[in-house]
Amino acid sequence: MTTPTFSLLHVEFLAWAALWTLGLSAIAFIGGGLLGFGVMLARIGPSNILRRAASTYIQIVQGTPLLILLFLIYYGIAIFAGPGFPAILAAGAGLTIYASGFLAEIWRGCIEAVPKTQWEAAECLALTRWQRMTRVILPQALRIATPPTVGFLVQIVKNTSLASVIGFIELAQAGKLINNSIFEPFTVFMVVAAFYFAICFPLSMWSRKLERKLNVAGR
Amino acid sequence: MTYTFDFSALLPYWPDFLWGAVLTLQLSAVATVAGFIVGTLCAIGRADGSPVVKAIVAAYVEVIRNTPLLVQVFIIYFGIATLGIRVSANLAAMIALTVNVGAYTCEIVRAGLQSIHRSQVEAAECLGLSKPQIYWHVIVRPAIERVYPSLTSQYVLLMLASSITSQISAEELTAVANRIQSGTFRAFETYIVVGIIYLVLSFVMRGAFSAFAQAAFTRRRKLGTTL
Amino acid sequence: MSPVVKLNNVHKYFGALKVLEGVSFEVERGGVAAVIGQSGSGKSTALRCINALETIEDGTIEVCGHAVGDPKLDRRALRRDVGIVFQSYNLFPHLTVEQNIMLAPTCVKSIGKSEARELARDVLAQVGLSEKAQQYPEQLSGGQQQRVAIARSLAMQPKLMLFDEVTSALDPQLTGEVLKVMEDLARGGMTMILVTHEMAFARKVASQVIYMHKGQVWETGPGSMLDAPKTPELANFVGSGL
Amino acid sequence: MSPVVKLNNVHKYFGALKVLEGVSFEVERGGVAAVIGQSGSGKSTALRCINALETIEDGTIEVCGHAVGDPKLDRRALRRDVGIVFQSYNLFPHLTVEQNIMLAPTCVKSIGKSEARELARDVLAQVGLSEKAQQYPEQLSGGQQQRVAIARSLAMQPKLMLFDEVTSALDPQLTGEVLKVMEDLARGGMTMILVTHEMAFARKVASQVIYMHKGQVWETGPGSMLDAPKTPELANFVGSGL
Amino acid sequence: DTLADIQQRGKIRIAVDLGSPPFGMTDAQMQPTGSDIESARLVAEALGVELELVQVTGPNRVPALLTGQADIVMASFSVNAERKKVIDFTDAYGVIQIVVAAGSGAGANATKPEDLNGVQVGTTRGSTNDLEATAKLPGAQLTRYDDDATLVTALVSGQVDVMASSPQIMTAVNQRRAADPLTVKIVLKTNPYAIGLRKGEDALKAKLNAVIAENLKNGKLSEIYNRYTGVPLPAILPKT
Ligand SMILES: Nc1ncnc2c1ncn2[C@@H]1O[C@H](COP(=O)(O)OP(=O)(O)OP(=O)(O)O)[C@@H](O)[C@H]1O
Ligand SMILES: Nc1ncnc2c1ncn2[C@@H]1O[C@H](COP(=O)(O)OP(=O)(O)OP(=O)(O)O)[C@@H](O)[C@H]1O
Ligand SMILES: [Mg+2]
Ligand SMILES: [Mg+2]
Repeated sequence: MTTPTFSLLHVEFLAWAALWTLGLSAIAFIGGGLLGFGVMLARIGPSNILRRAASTYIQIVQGTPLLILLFLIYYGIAIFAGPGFPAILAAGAGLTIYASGFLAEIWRGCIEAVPKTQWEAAECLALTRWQRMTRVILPQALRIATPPTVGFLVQIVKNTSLASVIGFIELAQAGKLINNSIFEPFTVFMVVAAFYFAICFPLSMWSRKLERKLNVAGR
Repeated sequence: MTYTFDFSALLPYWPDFLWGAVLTLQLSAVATVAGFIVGTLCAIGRADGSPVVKAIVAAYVEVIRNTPLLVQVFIIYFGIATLGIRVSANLAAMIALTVNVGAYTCEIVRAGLQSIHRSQVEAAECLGLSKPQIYWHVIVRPAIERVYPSLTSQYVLLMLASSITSQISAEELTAVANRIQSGTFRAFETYIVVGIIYLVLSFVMRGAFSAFAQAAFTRRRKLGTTL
Repeated sequence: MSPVVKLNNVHKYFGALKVLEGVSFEVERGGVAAVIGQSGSGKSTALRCINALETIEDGTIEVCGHAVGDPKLDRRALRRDVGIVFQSYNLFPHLTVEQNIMLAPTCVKSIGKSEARELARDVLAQVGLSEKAQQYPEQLSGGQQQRVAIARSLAMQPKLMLFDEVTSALDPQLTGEVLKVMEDLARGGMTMILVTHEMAFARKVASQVIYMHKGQVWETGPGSMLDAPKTPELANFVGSGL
Repeated sequence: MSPVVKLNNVHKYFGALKVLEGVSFEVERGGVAAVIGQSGSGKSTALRCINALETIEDGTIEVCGHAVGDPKLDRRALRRDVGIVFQSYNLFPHLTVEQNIMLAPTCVKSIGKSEARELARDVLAQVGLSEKAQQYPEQLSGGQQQRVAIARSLAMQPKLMLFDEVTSALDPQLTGEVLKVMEDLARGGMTMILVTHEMAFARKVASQVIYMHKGQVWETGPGSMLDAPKTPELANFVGSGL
Repeated sequence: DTLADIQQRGKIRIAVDLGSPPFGMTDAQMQPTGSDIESARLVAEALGVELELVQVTGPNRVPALLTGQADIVMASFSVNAERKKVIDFTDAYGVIQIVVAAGSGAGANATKPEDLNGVQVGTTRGSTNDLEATAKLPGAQLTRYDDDATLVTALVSGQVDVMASSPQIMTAVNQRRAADPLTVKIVLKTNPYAIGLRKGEDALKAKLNAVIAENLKNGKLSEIYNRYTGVPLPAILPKT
């Protein structure tokens, strides 16, 4: 049996896996965004219980390694929701929870960065709580929130690599598989790293550009 | 649901959990200290170094921040061996974590350095302080104090991320969990327990960091405000 | 004719700090009350209590028929009747001047867009800023922003207007512009309570001056009371303030 | 007796902007020079050139025997001889008042801690702030902060002190405190150059007034020259400035 | 009843470990291959249902069963007493030895477990190899990787020089480690491996046993085993 060496075929295989990485990132970002928004609303809302619950949720999510979270979801889903759950859903659910915990906290910070006087002014115009939120606060918070949100997207893309431990074939797992067959760890993982870099670096740059723009505009 | 929970099966393993947690803390402690030094030096280099130094630091920071830790761990562990240097998994894990957190520290500290106003440096220059003295007394120390909360969060995240090094045989908490669950076949329970241990560790770590801040930053202790 | 605003023995604490200690005063319909006093004497707090931005510990406040201290108070109904303008303008930076003004009428009174725009034109004309409708707040000077803030409140056609040191962030020229608008309002019969440091303006416009000191109404009377203070505190305040 | 400071035909450009265009003046040992002039006339820049915070394009500057324009200049030696105090205090916020003052003596002169503390006590007494040694800058009023900044410079026992509009961020009362300290210094024989807008103070304290205009020394002479300006620019400046 | 479920949905979910060459791995086209994968095809064919491969790693094999991720596990799944407490096994369809192999460095002269005291020995976390090595090599310094592939990589790159694993792994290593090939020093155990399934699935177990017996008899299983590991199956497989 001859051992193959690293070839274009492998690059192609990695490229397909990279699509899965992107897909998983998209699931995590969209799911995490929706869930995170809800958690954030609860976190700053009027209900004491909801506020505490949201805060506990955030602390647990931020205080547990994603790896453990993924294991828990992977086995937990199977236990509670029955078998046959594809790995992508487990991975997607794990990353969604992870992203929601962080996004909720990031966005809370952005909303609280809108001066308190804006809330008051809106209140004094007799707007309802919902109107205050949607018409006055959110449009302003959105501007502040964009750079850190894009920045966090990079974290999500990178952290999808952990889905490999529950058998989901994305970029990192693909790298491991290729390495199984050709045993050139250095080459393989360098190429894998290059793939991640190609995805993440533009996002990082974009986030920085947004941040600079905001700083200039905010001055 | 056909699954019955049984946490008692894990009881005999408490020393393993304990040692796993100890190694996790050791890894994080070493990487925190080393990463802090590396990151701070890099931040200074990036702010004030020659163009070559600046470019090297920038490349280091961007490459690390835009690739997953998992891949970095593999490259360092196997890459170093391919070069003919054999390091233990724990050492490789420490190096990988240091390299990783060093890049993040660099970014955070750099923001702190930039927040020190030029006039502070001028004032120190006018008092006749030498460049290293200015850096130490007027730039780095207040800068660190300012970004201390961000650093704390980063190092707690590092501790959590160290779970990845189980992949290269470092016997830290997650590795222990994987081993115990395959011995007891109580996967879900094991990961719940380990998740709780990580939570506790992160609280402990935050506590330690704020205790350190209380001791190190006298101004904060006295006035209760941040710089 | 019952008073539009009636404070009776109002107490307000921030933790251990007693900010208002038994404040009582009334303002008649069409009256203009100028609240003066040293920094920290509780002027802003009194105004904020009137608009239910702060809760009170003791006493009663009645505003346009609303019992403000009542836990069952309908805050939104209260705020339809009361307009407030702050020192720091608090315009919404992401909306144009016109949108700033139209927001509350369309949201709260469910007025149609075109009618609201009409309304915005009117109040903008009233504060002399018709040509700025499409600008964003940051494109305006401080005095112009403050006048927009006034217009925004006016658009809700409140029965009572509260002004909290609306000119103290402005230079003398811009101050003049804003004071003129307020004078016009007073002449138009609007009931107003204004916290101000402009003694000259208080003297000229106010039907009633309320001097606050240490969380209490220390002295109250017509504008002329400033020229003949009864208490040494007011004498001192007027002497140093000008 | 040679002058402590001697500027000769100094030129300084920021890119295309010519900020100093041939500035020459001298200050004798024990002299107090007040630099006055409109905003943008180059006063701060001249001061910064004297202390080698800016490089110059042409001309020579000699300060306490150091050739400032010389590329081989030992900046740290120069700065042991020259103290400078800025409008914005520039105290180190993370250090107490005492630590602010002790920093340079211990770092630069390698004086022992206890001796440095002694020194700090002395200079603090000199500016009348003995009881504030353990406070942090933010706990002090502007005038107190400015006096600490002066004390910090004094602790290095400089031969020459530069002051750049040290009172212009202060209200009149605080200004008075700081001016008093400067007067004491002048009486004590310290050589000083001060950029100031306080004409009365310049008149009273300065042995020499330097009026700068458009990057040049337009007029110079004793304090009394302010009462009888020779150039229309100075006449205009004095007339409007007061 | 899993057998009924399988037949009803017309598809069987078999857990395999692609990180365990030559039993489970990927070929040059990155398709799953290996003796276990071939055997799994055989099983699906015999049951007349479609095959769905579920990827697991060594430590995940039991949880994958217990939590229902897969119907059965075919992943060089050695039979041992601990596992039997929680899951069931069919009859064996292959054997796997647990050996200690070493190159010319540390452990080169080992003939008995004590010779390995203080020596770094690589193995796969949570595998039978791990359990066996932990029990029989108390003095050795065990280094546990998450899967066989990482173990192989570690041996090839020289991170460790001694392994406690199967001869098949050793073969895979030696293909890449020509300079200092590993040789077997100690045989720790010869283990049968079998199909793992949840307890109480007697119908499924009987059916699978029949499939195994038939394919042992017609030589198909032996042929597959031989094709991937380079040696034929023993004539008689140990009882499970
Ligand atoms: N939210 C708050 N929490 C605690 N204390 C407060 C709060 N708001 C105001 N205070 C305190 O209440 C006192 C009165 O404040 P208030 O703003 O009413 O004074 P004021 O008369 O408006 O003064 P100024 O002229 O400076 O605006 C002050 O001592 C202030 O520090
Ligand atoms: N670092 C710099 N870069 C570019 N231009 C500068 C710089 N510093 C000062 N200038 C310009 O040089 C000119 C003189 O500045 P300088 O600060 O010396 O004036 P000044 O007399 O001190 O004025 P002021 O009374 O306002 O402090 C100004 O036009 C200023 O804009
Ligand atoms: Mg106020
Ligand atoms: Mg200046």
